Amino acid sequence: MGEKVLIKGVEAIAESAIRAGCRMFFGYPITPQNETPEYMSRRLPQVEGIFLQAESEIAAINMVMGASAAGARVMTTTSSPGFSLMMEGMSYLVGMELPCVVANVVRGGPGLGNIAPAQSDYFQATKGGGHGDYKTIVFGPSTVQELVELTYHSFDLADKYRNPVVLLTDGALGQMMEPVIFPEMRKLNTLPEKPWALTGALNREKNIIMSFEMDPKILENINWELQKKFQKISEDEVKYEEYATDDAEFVIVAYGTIGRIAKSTVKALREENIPVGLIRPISLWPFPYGVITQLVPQVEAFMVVEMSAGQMVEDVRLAVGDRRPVFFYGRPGGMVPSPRDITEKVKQCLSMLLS
Amino acid sequence: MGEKVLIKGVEAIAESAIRAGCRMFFGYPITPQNETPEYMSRRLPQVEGIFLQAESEIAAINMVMGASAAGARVMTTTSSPGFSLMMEGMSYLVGMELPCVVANVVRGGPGLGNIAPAQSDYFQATKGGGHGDYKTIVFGPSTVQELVELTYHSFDLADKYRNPVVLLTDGALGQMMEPVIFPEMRKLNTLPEKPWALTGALNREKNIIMSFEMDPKILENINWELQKKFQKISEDEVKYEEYATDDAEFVIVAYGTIGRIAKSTVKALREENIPVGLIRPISLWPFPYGVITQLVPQVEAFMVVEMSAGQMVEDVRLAVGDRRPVFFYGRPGGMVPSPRDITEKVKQCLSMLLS
Amino acid sequence: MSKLVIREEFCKACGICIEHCPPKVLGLSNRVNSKGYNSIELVDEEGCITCGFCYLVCPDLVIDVYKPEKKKGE
Amino acid sequence: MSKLVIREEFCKACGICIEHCPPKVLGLSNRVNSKGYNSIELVDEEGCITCGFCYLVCPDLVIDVYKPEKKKGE
Amino acid sequence: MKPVYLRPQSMEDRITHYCPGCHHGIIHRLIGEVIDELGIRGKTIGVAPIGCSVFIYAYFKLDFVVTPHGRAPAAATGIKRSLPSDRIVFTYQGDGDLASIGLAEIIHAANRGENITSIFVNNANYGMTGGQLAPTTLLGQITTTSPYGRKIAVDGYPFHIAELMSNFKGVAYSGRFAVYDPKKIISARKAIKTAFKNQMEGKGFSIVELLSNCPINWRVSVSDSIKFVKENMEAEFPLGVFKGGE
Amino acid sequence: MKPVYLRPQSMEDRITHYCPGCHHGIIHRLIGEVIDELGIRGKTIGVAPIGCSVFIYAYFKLDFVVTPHGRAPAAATGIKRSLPSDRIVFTYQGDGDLASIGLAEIIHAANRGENITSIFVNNANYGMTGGQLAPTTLLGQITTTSPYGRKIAVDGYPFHIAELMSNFKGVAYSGRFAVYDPKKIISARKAIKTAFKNQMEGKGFSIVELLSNCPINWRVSVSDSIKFVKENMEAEFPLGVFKGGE
Amino acid sequence: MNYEIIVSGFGGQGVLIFGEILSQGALKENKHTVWFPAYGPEQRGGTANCTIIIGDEEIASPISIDPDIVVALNQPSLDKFEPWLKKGGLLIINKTLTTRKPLRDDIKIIEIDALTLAREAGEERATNIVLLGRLLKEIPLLSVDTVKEVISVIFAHRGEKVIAANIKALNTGWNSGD
Amino acid sequence: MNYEIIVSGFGGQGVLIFGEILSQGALKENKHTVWFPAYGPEQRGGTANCTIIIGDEEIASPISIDPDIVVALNQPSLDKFEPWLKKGGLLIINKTLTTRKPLRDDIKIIEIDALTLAREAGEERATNIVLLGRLLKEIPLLSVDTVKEVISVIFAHRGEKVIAANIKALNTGWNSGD
Ligand SMILES: Cc1ncc(C[n+]2csc(CCOP(=O)(O)OP(=O)(O)O)c2C)c(N)n1
Ligand SMILES: Cc1ncc(C[n+]2csc(CCOP(=O)(O)OP(=O)(O)O)c2C)c(N)n1
Ligand code: SF4
Ligand code: SF4
Ligand code: SF4
Ligand code: SF4
Ligand code: SF4
Ligand code: SF4
Ligand SMILES: [Mg+2]
Ligand SMILES: [Mg+2]
Repeated sequence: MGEKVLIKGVEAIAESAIRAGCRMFFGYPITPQNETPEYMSRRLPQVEGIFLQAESEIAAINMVMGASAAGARVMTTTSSPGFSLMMEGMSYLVGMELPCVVANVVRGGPGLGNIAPAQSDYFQATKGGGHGDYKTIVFGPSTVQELVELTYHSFDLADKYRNPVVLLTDGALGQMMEPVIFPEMRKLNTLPEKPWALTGALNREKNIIMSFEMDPKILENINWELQKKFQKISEDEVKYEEYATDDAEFVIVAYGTIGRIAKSTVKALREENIPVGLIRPISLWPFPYGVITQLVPQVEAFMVVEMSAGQMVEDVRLAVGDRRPVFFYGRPGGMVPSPRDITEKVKQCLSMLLS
Repeated sequence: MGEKVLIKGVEAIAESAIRAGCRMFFGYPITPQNETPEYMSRRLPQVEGIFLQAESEIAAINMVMGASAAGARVMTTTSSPGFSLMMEGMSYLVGMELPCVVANVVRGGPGLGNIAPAQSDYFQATKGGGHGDYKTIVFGPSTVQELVELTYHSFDLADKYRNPVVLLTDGALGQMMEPVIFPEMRKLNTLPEKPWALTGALNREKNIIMSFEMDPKILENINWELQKKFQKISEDEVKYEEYATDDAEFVIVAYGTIGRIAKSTVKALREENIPVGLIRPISLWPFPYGVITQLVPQVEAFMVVEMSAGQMVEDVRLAVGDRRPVFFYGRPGGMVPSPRDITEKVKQCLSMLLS
Repeated sequence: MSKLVIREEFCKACGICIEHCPPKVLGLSNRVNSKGYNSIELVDEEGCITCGFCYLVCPDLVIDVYKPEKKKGE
Repeated sequence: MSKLVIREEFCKACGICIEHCPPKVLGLSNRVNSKGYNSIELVDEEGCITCGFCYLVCPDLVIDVYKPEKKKGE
Repeated sequence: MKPVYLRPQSMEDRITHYCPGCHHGIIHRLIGEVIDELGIRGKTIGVAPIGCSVFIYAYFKLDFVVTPHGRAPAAATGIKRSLPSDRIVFTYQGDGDLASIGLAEIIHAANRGENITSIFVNNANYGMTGGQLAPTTLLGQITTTSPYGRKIAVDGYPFHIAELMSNFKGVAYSGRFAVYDPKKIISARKAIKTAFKNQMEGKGFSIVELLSNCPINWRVSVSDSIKFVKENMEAEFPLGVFKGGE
Repeated sequence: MKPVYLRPQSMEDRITHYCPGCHHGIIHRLIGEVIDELGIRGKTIGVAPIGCSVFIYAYFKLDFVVTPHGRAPAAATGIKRSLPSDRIVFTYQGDGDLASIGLAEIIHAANRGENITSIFVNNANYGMTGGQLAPTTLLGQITTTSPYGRKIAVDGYPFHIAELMSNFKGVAYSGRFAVYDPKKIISARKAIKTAFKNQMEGKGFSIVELLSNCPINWRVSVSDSIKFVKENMEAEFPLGVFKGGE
Repeated sequence: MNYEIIVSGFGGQGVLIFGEILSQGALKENKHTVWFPAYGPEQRGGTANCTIIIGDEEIASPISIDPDIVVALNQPSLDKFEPWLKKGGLLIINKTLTTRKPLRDDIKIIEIDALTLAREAGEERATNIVLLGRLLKEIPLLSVDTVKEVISVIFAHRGEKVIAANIKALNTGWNSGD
Repeated sequence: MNYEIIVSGFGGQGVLIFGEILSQGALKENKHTVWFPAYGPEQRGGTANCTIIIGDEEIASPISIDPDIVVALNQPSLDKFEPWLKKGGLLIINKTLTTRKPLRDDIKIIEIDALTLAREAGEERATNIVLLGRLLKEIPLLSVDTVKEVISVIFAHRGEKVIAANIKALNTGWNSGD
């Protein structure tokens, strides 16, 4: 374990990626994630890596595609409008079974919106913003330390499943500095072998990487294989934090920046002896339906808090069914609810439940 | 009412759009919708309209943005990978409150996939493939006649709500010919006025069209205004077909091409005295949650059929809650389930219910 | 009326006009505007040749330039 | 062995090789391959000057060209 | 007193958000002057980029639309083709916007001879996002994403838009100008006027590239930024008209 | 019997899906021959476009990737920069792919002097999707989306890639060739070889534009299609080397 | 009831037009109908086929997996679609371009030397129409007059002579069974 | 407990560094800490501010809506953040660049002529550090030694002289209240 350093979220992504063995980075500037490419442009040449500023997000994701096809650990980062431009590429990457890590530091939308922190790209990241039946693993960290760990982990998962992994974070987590401990620098010779990579078909069968199959019957089978993989990921890679749920009668569900803010709400309410708990999904896909469903019998009601007009709340409703109310409190457009806002909302909901 | 003519789905879109007063079309070739731009390139010059082949789908959607900002009724059509490229533009268009009609003739995915008919862009179209909290009205027609009517209607709705409308169809409906009756040619002077359009600020205040607001507080309000509009649309614009549901104990939910196929399944099963019914959502957003929820008490189980690995099924689960099982039968990658496939599945589900 | 109308609120004290004024009659004032900048001022009204260079080079539309009308018969 | 090895299954009867053969010794055969095309054939083995033009212009890799080895002493 | 230099009528009475000494402001004013002179205020529609000048709509009394990063020429095409032919449509774009992400759109608009006007502000970096490398960044120039200086082997060569545009038959006018002294400013205004007049006369696509500064992100004083434009940028990007004249 | 013309070793023994007489097949073979000659089969990675040649991976004994429409140069960049420098990366792209949707990517790759090779097949239309207008469609040419013939006022001018590419310092080689007769084919092969050799020697970006036919979508016979290339396309698109030599 | 028909052959043999004539005729006779092509990159010289459904019931699937009728204009079509045919269905074969007999014995089979007959009718390209004539004779999907009207409209842009030749071909087909 | 601090001023006055020194110090003393800038297009000469949270509890929100401490380096900052301050909170004002007195009477207010003091310390640009010194004196967020260490590291690239001047400024600030 190294020593604790104070670092910005968006720089922590970069350093952690490098420690995970990422040596290729392609990206295009956009606030609030510019420090990631900037950090990469300084650091990668020092470790014999390549930083290249792409001419656009579309070029960036396709450069990522190329690098991944060639077997590299590769990353790009962007923010909302740029992520939208990558949707064709994301769908291709899944279809081609190419590992890579993509961070979307979400900002206020829709359209140009603004550069304030938001969580309104949840649907896009988890349901598939691109075309076709596809899934990417999506993580929503809530501290810079967690961002560091998930970034590192994402590279391994991407390789393990040959699938893109999305880090869905926001401008608040991205721009804040917190003390973190970085994992050790991964030795490059310990990275997984990629016999499928394009390296020149010398003394082996040629490798073809594509997402193309004219015959619908075959493409159907390819899709079922992908679905099996997604199923496996759903079983094995769910991550969440449970806080004070043991005896909770009211459970908040919130992720990322709001996840940590909601935690302090829970603490405050507990001090008032209100039995509130928190489920903080860490993997947004696969979504931790199970833990929420399990709580249904014990809990009076759920409340979802998001920095959006309401997106993850649908997944929570899917988990809860119609046996318990699922309240929603959200603020779109770049507003971050304060602990006090959330506390008030919880109390409102509780009084609604009583009446 | 005009006379019945035999026409391909993708050509019917074009003719119907022209009849609705669409005089601007920007598009980029992609199978299976090439006949739409081709038809437009022949027809629009005849009615003093403009057809322009854009250099890409991105250019196309931005040309649409420009034309719409200038007050024109305008359309583009594409298929899955092309629609993915339009995601940034779609998010902007909603943020800018610009009306337009976009058809996505869905094909097998993910990635390049193939050109066979599919329904695997449902999430992308209904949940928001782009970034930010946004919604577009989405229609899923199941016959060429319905395609004609919804196309025509879409232009009015788009103008009414100043919001893009998406026609979500597929290669099967797009490529088939059926007899249809077209609506009359709309007189251009009956189209709604657009005082907000950019026409040159002569003798009036300047008009600014954008989706940009740096202040999160203001952007939040803009978002809540948008959400109000979406709420209004959800209340007023839900469309669906109900078939044999009166006494149904088992209800199939399917849209578009599969909607019509499922209907024949229902007919066949009714002949065997099996009390099956069909809900065919026509507006996919707003989704007809209400009618499904109402059926819950009466129905033993639901089954969703899609040409995908399972997307709309989530909306049905949201409507049904956890009081009834929701079965799913889907075929991704360009396969179209036959009536017999569906019938078999229904019987399987029924026997599962019994056991 | 002065040859220059200076909209002090608009000035950002970039100094470009000062540099380009041929007779060097512009300078920074000690008045701070609401954006925190010391606006320029015309130091020597007489010396101004109303060449308009300051108008031309100013990025912030600070300066309008007026020429004294020639008196009839002059 | 013939000067030309013709992979008839590959031929699409486009006729380009026929047009470019300098001595005009190629023609369409009446053998239909599995794709429904009448493959070409070398009509006049002797006349072929093994110039390779047919190989060069064929889009479908149908033809390999062999030169008779000069007999020693010739 | 007779007014000799007055701020353009077509501009709003508003303090800009630009940094002190930033040339965007001068270029704005030149556009305003030309629009006034040509009397086209009520007919003109502006298309804003994403970049420091995304706020341009706030400074003009004109209809404006803010389109996605780099796509202004496509949007302008949609507008121009939808409106009566006397309407004037122009884009205002930075070097990241036009020469990087939006390269395909500007070139295709040019190649189509789209009858629009494009004002292209080349400040050798991405101003709005904090000074990253642009296609037009000079060799050796340090930016936040070329911390060791732009290297040919990594990022290739500075991108020459004005020259490139002269290759297209659809282009009526392409020239490069600067705005760092009165003479240069007057030439630039003439060029901008030509670019708008061409459109009024239906001559096709016109583009004016303007070398500009970015003292904030270059991390130099205003006067050093001007020196950099004059000495370094001009050496790489020669001024002049590359296609069309008046 | 001594073999004098044998199909390339680096090609698969497979019937192509191309229409009878389509020049894509000839161009494929030339690439195969060059790869054989340079002995780089085991080091070469191909990047396929979306277009009729999307199936190119099936015809070569090479590693291949099929990337999104128009983005081959970006993907090639990612590959090239990730691998040891002796690996050879080439894109194969049609005129819709390269000159329309993918214009920004090819130009930026060229401007960066990306050390890759680009084979550009210009058949004046979109073959795969059924013969729509391409940037390279000739004036007056009828396609399924220019049913009244390409008009300058609507679609602008035919797009000249080979000439355009010669503007970029990062470009080591740019030339235009045809493959409709033995002599032309031999020149084209030489050009392709140069384009690959340049990459082996680290000289930067090389592109070979090849005029090609599309009898099916032009709705003419194979021989008329060849006549059209020779007479009409060559008149618009002169053959020659525009930058670099051997 | 509804008839499901698959017509299949080489590209260029006019199978799509065959289907369109049927659907246009159905439209004229106010029947339900759908025409659905197998679309794909197969324009590149491969095979073409389309499905036509005609009848008095609303049409569910445009795709047929067990057609009532198959018209095979060449050998690959016979190979592919013979097995699909419904028990008791009708198989019409263009003998000129098929190299083997059908294999099934639970269907009705008609073989005609359509190319030869078309040549006799004076329009080699009307092979498809000969087969159409014969189909109409076997199963009265539509009235022959309707079909003739449709042919006149569909071939109008190619002139009277072509129309006449096609109508002759239709008659030839119709009579071929006698 | 946790302290929430907002530091605000013109761009260039070093408010971000002010905050970073605090957070780095907190890190050194193994406290919880978060530093959060107001980011925006405000780099363009406008105002800058950042929030620092320091304490012994896990930190929830990086954004403070009712800070314990506000340090206002100029008038607009005073205008904006004075109302935010928690009842009983601490307001430190750079008198050199403010034109009015604070309005609230339910908070503790300290005004220092920081620019003047910084000049005296020999480093005009250390206005921020003077204020920091005073803050540390008022509230023992961190030990002064820790902060000095941090200053030595953060200004290392600018040389010993700058470090010395800043430490002097820190002391000046610390002593300004005496
Ligand atoms: C799709 C997308 N990508 C990236 C951005 C972020 N962005 C905003 S402005 C800008 C570049 C601005 O540079 P330039 O065009 O040179 O204008 P300048 O600010 O220098 O005048 C970028 C990359 C965005 N808004 N949208
Ligand atoms: C994003 C996207 N847009 C459109 C298409 C459809 N498409 C496939 S190939 C093609 C054009 C092919 O033309 P060209 O590049 O000239 O190649 P050719 O077939 O003529 O060889 C298009 C538009 C696609 N696959 N993806
Ligand atoms: S008008 Fe000319 S002389 Fe007068 S202040 Fe301006 S620049 Fe100086
Ligand atoms: S140029 Fe304009 S902004 Fe700059 S100092 Fe002069 S008046 Fe002020
Ligand atoms: S090798 Fe030459 S002569 Fe012989 S068949 Fe071929 S083209 Fe004709
Ligand atoms: S050129 Fe090739 S494909 Fe064409 S006819 Fe000759 S051998 Fe056959
Ligand atoms: S950042 Fe640069 S370009 Fe933007 S306003 Fe400031 S100086 Fe001008
Ligand atoms: S469609 Fe045209 S380009 Fe494509 S294979 Fe056929 S002839 Fe060649
Ligand atoms: Mg710039
Ligand atoms: Mg082409």
